[in-house]
Amino acid sequence: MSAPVLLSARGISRSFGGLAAVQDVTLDLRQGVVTALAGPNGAGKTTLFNLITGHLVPDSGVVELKGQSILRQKPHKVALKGIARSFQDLRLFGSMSVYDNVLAAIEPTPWLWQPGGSSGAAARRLQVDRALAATGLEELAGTRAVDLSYAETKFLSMARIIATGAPIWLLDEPASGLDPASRSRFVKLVRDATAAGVTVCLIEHNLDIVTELADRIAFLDQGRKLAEGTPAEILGNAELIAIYFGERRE
Amino acid sequence: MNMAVSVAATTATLAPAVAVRGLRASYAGREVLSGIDLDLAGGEVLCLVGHNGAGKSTLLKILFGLHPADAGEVMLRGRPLKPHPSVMARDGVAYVPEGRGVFPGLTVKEIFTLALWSASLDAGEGRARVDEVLELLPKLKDFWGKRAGQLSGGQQQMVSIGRALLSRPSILLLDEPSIGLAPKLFQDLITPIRAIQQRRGMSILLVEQNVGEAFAVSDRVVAMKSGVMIYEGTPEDLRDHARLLTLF
Amino acid sequence: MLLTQLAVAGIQTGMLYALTAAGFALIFGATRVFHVAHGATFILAGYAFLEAVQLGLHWSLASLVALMAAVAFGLFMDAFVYRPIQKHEGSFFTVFVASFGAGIAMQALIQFFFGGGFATISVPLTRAAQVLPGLYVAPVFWVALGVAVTVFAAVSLFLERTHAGLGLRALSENPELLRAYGLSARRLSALAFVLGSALAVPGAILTTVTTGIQPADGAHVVLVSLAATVVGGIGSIRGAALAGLLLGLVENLVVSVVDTQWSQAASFVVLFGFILFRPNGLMGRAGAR
Amino acid sequence: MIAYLVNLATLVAIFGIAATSLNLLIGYAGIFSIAHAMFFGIGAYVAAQVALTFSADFLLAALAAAVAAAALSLCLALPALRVRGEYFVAASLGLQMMATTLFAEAHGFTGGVGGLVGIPPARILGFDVASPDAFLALALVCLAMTLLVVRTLMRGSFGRSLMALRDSESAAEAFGKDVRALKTLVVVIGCFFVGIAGALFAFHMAFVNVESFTLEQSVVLMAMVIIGGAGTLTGPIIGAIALLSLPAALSFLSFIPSTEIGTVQQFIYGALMTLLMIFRPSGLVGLSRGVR
Amino acid sequence: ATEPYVLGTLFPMTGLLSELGAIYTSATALGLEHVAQDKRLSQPIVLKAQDSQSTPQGGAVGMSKLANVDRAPYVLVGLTGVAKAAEPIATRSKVLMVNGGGVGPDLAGLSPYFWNIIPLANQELPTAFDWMKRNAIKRVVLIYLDDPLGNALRKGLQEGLPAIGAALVGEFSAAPSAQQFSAMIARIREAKPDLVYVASYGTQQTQIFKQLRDNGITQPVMTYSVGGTPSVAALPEADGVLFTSQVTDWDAADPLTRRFVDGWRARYKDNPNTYAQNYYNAVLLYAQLIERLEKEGKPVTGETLKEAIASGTFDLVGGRARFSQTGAIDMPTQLNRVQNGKFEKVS
Ligand SMILES: Nc1ncnc2c1ncn2[C@@H]1O[C@H](COP(=O)(O)OP(=O)(O)OP(=O)(O)O)[C@@H](O)[C@H]1O
Ligand SMILES: Nc1ncnc2c1ncn2[C@@H]1O[C@H](COP(=O)(O)OP(=O)(O)OP(=O)(O)O)[C@@H](O)[C@H]1O
Ligand SMILES: [Mg+2]
Ligand SMILES: [Mg+2]
Repeated sequence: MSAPVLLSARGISRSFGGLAAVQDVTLDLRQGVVTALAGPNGAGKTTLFNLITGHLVPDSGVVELKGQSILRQKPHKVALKGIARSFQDLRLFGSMSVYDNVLAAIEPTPWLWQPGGSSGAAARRLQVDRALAATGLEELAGTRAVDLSYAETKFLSMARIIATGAPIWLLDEPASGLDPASRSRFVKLVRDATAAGVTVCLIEHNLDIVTELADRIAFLDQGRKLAEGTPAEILGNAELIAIYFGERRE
Repeated sequence: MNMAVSVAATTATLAPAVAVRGLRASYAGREVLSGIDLDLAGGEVLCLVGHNGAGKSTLLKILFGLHPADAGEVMLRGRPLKPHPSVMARDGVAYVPEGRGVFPGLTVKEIFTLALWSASLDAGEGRARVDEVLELLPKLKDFWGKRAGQLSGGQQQMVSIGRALLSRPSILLLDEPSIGLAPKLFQDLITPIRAIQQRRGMSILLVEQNVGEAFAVSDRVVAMKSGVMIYEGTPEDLRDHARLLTLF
Repeated sequence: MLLTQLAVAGIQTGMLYALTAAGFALIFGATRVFHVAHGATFILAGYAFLEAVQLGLHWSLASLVALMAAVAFGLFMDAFVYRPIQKHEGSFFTVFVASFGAGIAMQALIQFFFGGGFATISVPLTRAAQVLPGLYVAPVFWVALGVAVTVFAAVSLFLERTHAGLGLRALSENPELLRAYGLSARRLSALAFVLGSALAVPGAILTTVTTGIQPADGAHVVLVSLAATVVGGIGSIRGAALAGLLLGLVENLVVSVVDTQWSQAASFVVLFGFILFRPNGLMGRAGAR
Repeated sequence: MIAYLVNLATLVAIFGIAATSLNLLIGYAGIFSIAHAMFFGIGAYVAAQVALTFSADFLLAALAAAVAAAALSLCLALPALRVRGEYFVAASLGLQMMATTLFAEAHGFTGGVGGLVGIPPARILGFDVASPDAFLALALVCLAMTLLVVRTLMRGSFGRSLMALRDSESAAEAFGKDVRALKTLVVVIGCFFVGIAGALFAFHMAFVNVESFTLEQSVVLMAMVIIGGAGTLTGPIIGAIALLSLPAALSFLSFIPSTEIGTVQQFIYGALMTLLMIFRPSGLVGLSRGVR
Repeated sequence: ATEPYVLGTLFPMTGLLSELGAIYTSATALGLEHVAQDKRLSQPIVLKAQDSQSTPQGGAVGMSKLANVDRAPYVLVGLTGVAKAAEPIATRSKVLMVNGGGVGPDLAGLSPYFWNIIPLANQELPTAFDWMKRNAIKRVVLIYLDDPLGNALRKGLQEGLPAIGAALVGEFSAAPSAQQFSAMIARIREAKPDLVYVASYGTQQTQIFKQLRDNGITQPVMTYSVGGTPSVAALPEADGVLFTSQVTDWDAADPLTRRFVDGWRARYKDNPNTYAQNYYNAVLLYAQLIERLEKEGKPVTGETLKEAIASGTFDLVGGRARFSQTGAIDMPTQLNRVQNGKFEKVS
């Protein structure tokens, strides 16, 4: 709990038409800590991510990165400040190779050439190689993203994030639909990252993964944060369990 | 659980609801199913598990006529046929695809109307069916007039399953309905399905990665690996994790 | 009086645009095919009508001939050009180029058989009479109005009363999923082409008798249709029709303030402005994601 | 015959540049413009005016043409930033139609429908490059330069960013891509090169008028890209060769009666275009899948 | 020479003006047939046709092929815009061009290799003014296509009308692709003209005639030689349209005219028009030029043809003709009217 707060969203709200998708939610992400966002479908988890990264603009509230407001900044600006995210529906660069997917993710300037000259380029290539090695995609470096299998696309989505070297990761259901073997590989990826000091916010419905990875759980329902605490606290809360798992949980 | 099995056993007819023999299939020349033999008995819930890319979804697509088989035979209630979506739909098969099986721009109501149309139900009968499904999934009423694209993932999945039940299928093909669903929602979905399955003796072929939840409602489990079947047994046999992991 | 006169002209032009544009919009809305050969459908219908009349058929039979020609061409394009391309995952522009090529070929074919000149038939319907001092209205104005209203009523009724309209909307969103629902995407797409092509027919016939047609007219028809489809909001047939009417009105009314050679460009200024400031069109839903 | 082929080759080089530049927009950035002829025209008119009123030096005229086209391309970038897909197609269509009317009406600058005649032969730093062979060489050099630049850019980070943007705009943004800057830049670069092509065209034809810069021309340029293979380096050139030599080759078919030659050629031309798309939907050199 | 002589044509076979291309081609074919029957040349003339697609670019490409591949020393061209685009290429390759269709006044003196066998539009206007003066026309409205031709006619009217006590009370320019004129006509009616002068061509011209009448314009409608296109005659609404043209007398008794007119009627079951006459003449001119050069023992090239055409007089349908220094033909003009689907001479 002593780790410094890196990213903090305070009192943010956003509604679509009449629907309050996120209401007055406050969330602090601390360095090296894995925070899981849990809650039923439609609770506003993805929306919360979008509000942090600038893909959506909050109706009210503040978002601060290391004490500086990043409110109303364009997504690319937010990204360059060190927040990397994945999408629930992946959004890979389908027509590009696995290698280029990762490389493109870590070339920040919009201009014709990247800064840093050939040494910068070499450094980036090294980063890509590391990310591919970590996700087990080296063999597939030349394959186009659309030709990947399901699990591979999930790992490519992770490789893009790993390569950025961003200190903050926002992961939206990164392991859904993975088979058990792939799941454990995924868990290891996140473990390694947090060990290196990366701050992670994870949306995940699979409880095994959440209990395995999360240091804290924030529980959202109908746009509101109902509770936040250690996994033990949250899982011990019968009310939340009822909302989340229904009665039939042994 | 045991009771469920016995119900399934009594309603099972002689010919399996769906039978597959020697099925092979490929994408762009790469074989992904290499000789599958599978029976789905009448009134049975069969859970199909396997690692990512094992070919589970492909098998379901072939059964509904969405992907051509290279070789092999598909039999519906003992009768061989070449699957085609409209034929299968008419013969009481419903398919819930992987991912979000809804049209984002259509309202829930419209999606249901569309499903009634594909089942060629007249207005009166259609209304009764809709009421029936709304009774099973009462939450649907909350977003009845909303565009499906604006619903959350779980809500969309609910719509997708709801519309599949509309035709009162005797065979239901469910492809990973739990993806992206909170455990409660999955329960909310699978419990009523299990209920009408037992009431009506519907056969379900369920593909799932979330084995814990899925096994609880299954009568039989089949595991696939790289396009072939490698295991068949009861959920109880596979309950313990270690046994399961060796399969993958 | 000038303004009234221009408005009358604008409504008449607009009605024809509305009919044609609605056809294009219906096809585009349902199948996402940029059917630029719609222009060829239009001239084909016009020439078929003309030829049938010249062979001595009654105008009603001739209209039927035109209808059959248009529908046949639409179905041909769907089955033999677009479907194979879509099967190969051809992109939006692949379809565009194929359609464009087919349009050229069809135009050449028509020219080969009917000559490249302008063709029309003279009917008393197009003779304007003074209805008010300084206001000339031709009977064809009322015919256009009547036909447009009837056809729209019929098409709207069909799309709303039957499930076809719903099916077409679903088709536009995800043809593959439609199959998972046990519906035939193929048949719905054919339906879109039948209806869309048929919608080009009344406009083609009326144009043939009022301004006359020539094989090269297709391009203009498509331009207007495309503009109306977008201004109206992609996916909305009613929007496209309204926009067609609007474009016709603009084209004619601007003549009272600017020189005549700018009248066409005015429509495209409207188009451009709409896209910049109201990208969802008159009636469309979210276009810019 | 040689002279004829030289002429054809020159046109291929010119349209090759134009198509390559359009490919930047269509193939790499997913900006589906059908207003490219407008910028081709701006380049041609500016070069012609420079040559007519100031100096027949090609370098000067081409530079002026390219800069003018690039500067005016901002009116294409504007809708590109706001809308996508079919909506952008329609926006560019509107732009193209307005430009066509302006070209026909701005007599002072474009000579109206009558066009600009008597464009002097091109010179470079005092050397005459007007002979067909020399001019072909010039056009080929320009083409080579364009290809080199496009290749370098597209194999580099810029190209990757564009393609990322094309495949998923929101994901590209989430990885730090400034969508506005990238789109504007690619539109400007694309129009810069088509401006050069326009300058070559003006000098080559020694006559320019609005008919060469209409919507049909835009569509033909687009067809070159698609038929050759969008998003590939050689595709647009192959497309330019195909679409320019096809009518030329058809005109050698001696069995067509001279009164029908035009319609028969047009028919074959259109039908081949369609057949090509049916059997090679990704273009002659394209990959097995579509652009999107 | 043992090689056949080559006659090139660069006509609009497709595009907006393909109807004209068809007439030009028919006339050329008839001319070639008659020249072949005469057997006065040592070698036959072969035809090489190129489609200009009615566009300048098509014209330039086509001319390049005619000049460089087909090696045609003599090429017939047809439209003002196309001719102007093809001219630099032809001049560079020293190919003689003969225009029988384009009437833009700036085609005069375009190049030493460019010759017009058709009176240019401004040469027709005096005849029009004569008629207007006689019929006390005071208010004239002009519909024109904003191209060199339309603008030349506009200038001609602006300058010429005051001299006969009339005025141009309205000028309406049509975009080349425009097809709907009811709005324009509404404004024309407001101008209360005594006469509407139309300076467009092709399909558009015909559409304007039809829509003028349909929209209640009963005043006389006048145009230049393009009024003599068959589709104009075929249009019931064009009945009464006046147009100027070079003097044509299909009933003249001279053998050249008879052979042309009878030949045309036999072959195409119709009366010829002035375009047909011009291109037929252009073929006769080629044959006569070759004959002269053969006699003088000179080769037939663009250069020799150019010298021969500048110096001689030629027997053509319509009379003996010679060319002015600027490459324009001098021919008397007349006023015609469309009546019952036929063209009739008015004065
Ligand atoms: N663009 C939008 N327009 C309208 N409503 C939206 C939009 N995006 C989200 N919503 C609504 O906001 C609510 C929260 O959606 P959100 O996607 O954040 O849920 P979630 O917690 O991520 O759920 P899931 O676990 O199913 O992904 C939902 O009710 C959804 O329908
Ligand atoms: N449309 C396609 N084109 C090419 N290959 C495909 C396609 N769909 C699936 N595949 C490949 O076929 C194989 C089997 O895929 P399938 O979707 O049936 O697997 P699955 O068992 O359902 O896996 P998952 O658990 O990831 O859903 C995989 O290797 C996959 O990459
Ligand atoms: Mg979500
Ligand atoms: Mg699957």
